[in-house]
Amino acid sequence: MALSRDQIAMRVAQEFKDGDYVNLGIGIPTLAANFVPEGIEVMLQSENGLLGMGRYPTEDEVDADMINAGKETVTAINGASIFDSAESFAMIRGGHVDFTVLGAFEVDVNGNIASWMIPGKLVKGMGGAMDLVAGAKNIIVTMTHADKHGNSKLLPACKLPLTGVNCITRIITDLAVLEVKDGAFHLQERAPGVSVEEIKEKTAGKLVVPDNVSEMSV
Amino acid sequence: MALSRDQIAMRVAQEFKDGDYVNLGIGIPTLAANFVPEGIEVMLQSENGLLGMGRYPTEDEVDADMINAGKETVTAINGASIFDSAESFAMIRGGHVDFTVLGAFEVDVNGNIASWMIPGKLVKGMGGAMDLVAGAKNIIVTMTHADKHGNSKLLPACKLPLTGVNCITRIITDLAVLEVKDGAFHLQERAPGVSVEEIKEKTAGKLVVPDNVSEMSV
Amino acid sequence: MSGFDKVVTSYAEAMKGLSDNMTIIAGGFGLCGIPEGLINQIKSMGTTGLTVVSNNCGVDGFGLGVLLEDKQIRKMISSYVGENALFEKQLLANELEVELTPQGTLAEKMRAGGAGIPGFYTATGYGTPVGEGKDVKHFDGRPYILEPSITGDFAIVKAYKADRFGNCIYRHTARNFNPMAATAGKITVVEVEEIVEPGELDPAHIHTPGIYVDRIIKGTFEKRIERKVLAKEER
Amino acid sequence: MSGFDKVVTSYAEAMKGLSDNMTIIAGGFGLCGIPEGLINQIKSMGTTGLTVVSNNCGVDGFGLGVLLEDKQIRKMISSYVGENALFEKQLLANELEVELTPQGTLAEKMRAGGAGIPGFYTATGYGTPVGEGKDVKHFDGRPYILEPSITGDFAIVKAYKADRFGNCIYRHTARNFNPMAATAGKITVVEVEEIVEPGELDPAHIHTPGIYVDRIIKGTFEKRIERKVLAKEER
Repeated sequence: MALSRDQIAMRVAQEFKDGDYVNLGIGIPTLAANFVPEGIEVMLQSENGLLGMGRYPTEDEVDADMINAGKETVTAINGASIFDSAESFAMIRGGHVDFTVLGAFEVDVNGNIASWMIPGKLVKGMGGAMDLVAGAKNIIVTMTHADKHGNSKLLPACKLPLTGVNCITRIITDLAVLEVKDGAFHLQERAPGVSVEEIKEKTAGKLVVPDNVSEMSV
Repeated sequence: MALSRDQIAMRVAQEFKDGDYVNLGIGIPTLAANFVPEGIEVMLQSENGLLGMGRYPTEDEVDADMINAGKETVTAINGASIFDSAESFAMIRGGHVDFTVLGAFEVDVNGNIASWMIPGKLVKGMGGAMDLVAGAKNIIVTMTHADKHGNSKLLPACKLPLTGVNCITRIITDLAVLEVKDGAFHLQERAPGVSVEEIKEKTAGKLVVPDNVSEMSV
Repeated sequence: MSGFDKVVTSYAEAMKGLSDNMTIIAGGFGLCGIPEGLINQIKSMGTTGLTVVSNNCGVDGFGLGVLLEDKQIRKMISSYVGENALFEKQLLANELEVELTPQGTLAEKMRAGGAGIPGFYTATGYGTPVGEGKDVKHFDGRPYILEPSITGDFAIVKAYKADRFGNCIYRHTARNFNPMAATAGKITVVEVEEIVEPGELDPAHIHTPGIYVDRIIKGTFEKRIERKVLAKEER
Repeated sequence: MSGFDKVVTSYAEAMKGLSDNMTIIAGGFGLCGIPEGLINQIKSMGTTGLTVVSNNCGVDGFGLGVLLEDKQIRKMISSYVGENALFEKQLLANELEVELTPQGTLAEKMRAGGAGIPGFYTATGYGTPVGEGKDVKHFDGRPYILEPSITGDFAIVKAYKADRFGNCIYRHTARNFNPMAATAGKITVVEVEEIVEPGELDPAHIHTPGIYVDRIIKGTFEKRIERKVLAKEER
């Protein structure tokens, strides 16, 4: 069965290594912070200028001057640091953030990603997404494998305006974990109970399937 | 009579306006800080990373962590700020420092300056001089009008490797105050008792002399 | 050091010299760390044809959003806009131009503008609509685009505390774009919560050295919260 | 947060992985704010063929100058060198290469290297020997040269205090090149006067966020003064 949002987040969190600095996008990526495995510590970077983002505040702790990149009220952990936005993106663009997790509309077999603009709809902007995909060492894209009409989001070539080129190497969807390399999606894991056939059917771009595809443990 | 080092510094200090941020090079420029006119306040920038440089320390105040760009022990005034070298040169290169005063080997009629390298002699480096001449809003060069052999330092074209091009507009020597514009040195003031003829004689580059050349008041 | 006392006592004095068609660089991220009083002063001055460089454009009726009400803004340079209905309306009616700029590129453009760096290369935006028409150069085999820097006629900044010399510190994440904005204005105006005497702020911990600041005014702030989210046990 | 505890207890561990022909970026200005113990460790390791990026090269027998004694440095990238006789001797004997770089350009090259900016334009050095062979581009009619950024295999940094997560603060003008150096090393090692627990340093006043730092070691420092000048009444 397709994974729930929480299950996708859980699978994402299994990618983290102890000591990773991680930037989590809005939506499913943010949920990953709730599922960091036992014995692993990660530190969250928020691109408005906070390293060591903590939990949401209690009513007493709410402070208009302390927000995250999603403009939500937050707290900071002991040992956090706060800096300006140029410094924050120096960290991101300089490759100091170990992991970025973000959503997308489409990813293609060349690791191109489209995530910010649908022509004809009002364009609100890319925020920090273009910087993140161009800068982070490892990027994981989380999204549903297909849209609500059943159209694949894993394409031979992105159709929407791009956020970045040749930058995505790993995708975690509600159906599968895939690596992107050599012009193809390489299936690595499938969601429990999801068949390789369903994944094939919902992957429009070239898919390489190994002999054995293990089930994710979520 | 030719001005003393202190007198040159005194004349330089007359250029300062109240509220100017000033960077003073090593040698005569540094002396200018001793002659800031009554009612005028300037703030000294030291390019290693100090705005609001104060006097030299007493024995008790000496601190190895508090030095100026000349690597001398210094103090900071109340209201000083300390920053890293990138920020310091952002101030300089971004044109935020109002005034830079520095020495030179040669200046020419196009405002080019040579101040860091004499071929054949050991080259120690340009330090911050190239940044300062490229960045400051107003630059004053202080030097003796001629070298000890009597050779002019105000040339048709610099002979030594340059520190910067088209950047010098004002020169204060032991003999004169000159503006550099339109491919010529424009004589503005002469040192007390120094004749226009002597200045002409010691200026190798094109010199424009107005009908009346007032004496400096130092 | 009277020549360095930058405190002004009226908003009119703080924004003196602002005129139509100027470029204003504004600090702030969303509604966090915005110079509320300076924005309201611009509204009351009625200046029009403005280009405003700011990560966002406020919300309806608050922050930079108030400058939309009388169509004072001609162009926004931002990374994310449209949190307000009026913005969307003016955009769709072609009454407002938007130059969308990646957030990190925007921050770096302001810093570069203030630092005398006219342009820099970045991988951000290469191969996307942002990179179209821009110079491309390869370094170590990877393509980068040339981004020009930004400066403004005015910079409007919100700080926590400033001394009379203009040395500023910011509070928490209200820092965001403010320090870069402060460096990039021909005239930089800082609205602060508290003015202190020189020497009261630790020289080693000044966020914006006074050299960048032309005018300081003490403001009062509503500090509206855009998205109040509480810890689970509090919901 | 054990994964973020960066404290090491021996200099050998601090400089582990350094090998011949690597590039080291070093903080410090003259003898102020230099990682004395890390430099001595490099000397004792005997690593050779090093490229060292630092504003200066110490003096005879102290600071980076000690690496000259066994000819460990192949190339210096600096703005001002030669305060030591041994340096001059090796330079004249062609045993040492020097790439002179304007001080502000050097600082900006380190910052750019750490920030993922492969190159930037600057007016500094245009029309001088520094600009020779470099790309020139005009912005608003003024010529600028393209300067590539610098990164190193190691960065060696001297800070005042650091917490276990690597958040650092610097003392007075011992800050100088250290924060930029810290961002530009593949492995960044910081030698500090005092190690504190996370939470002891104010998050708003961290000079180098821990994300840039790989290893921290507590050192003891001689802090030699290059030019002790006293107020007149004390002379």
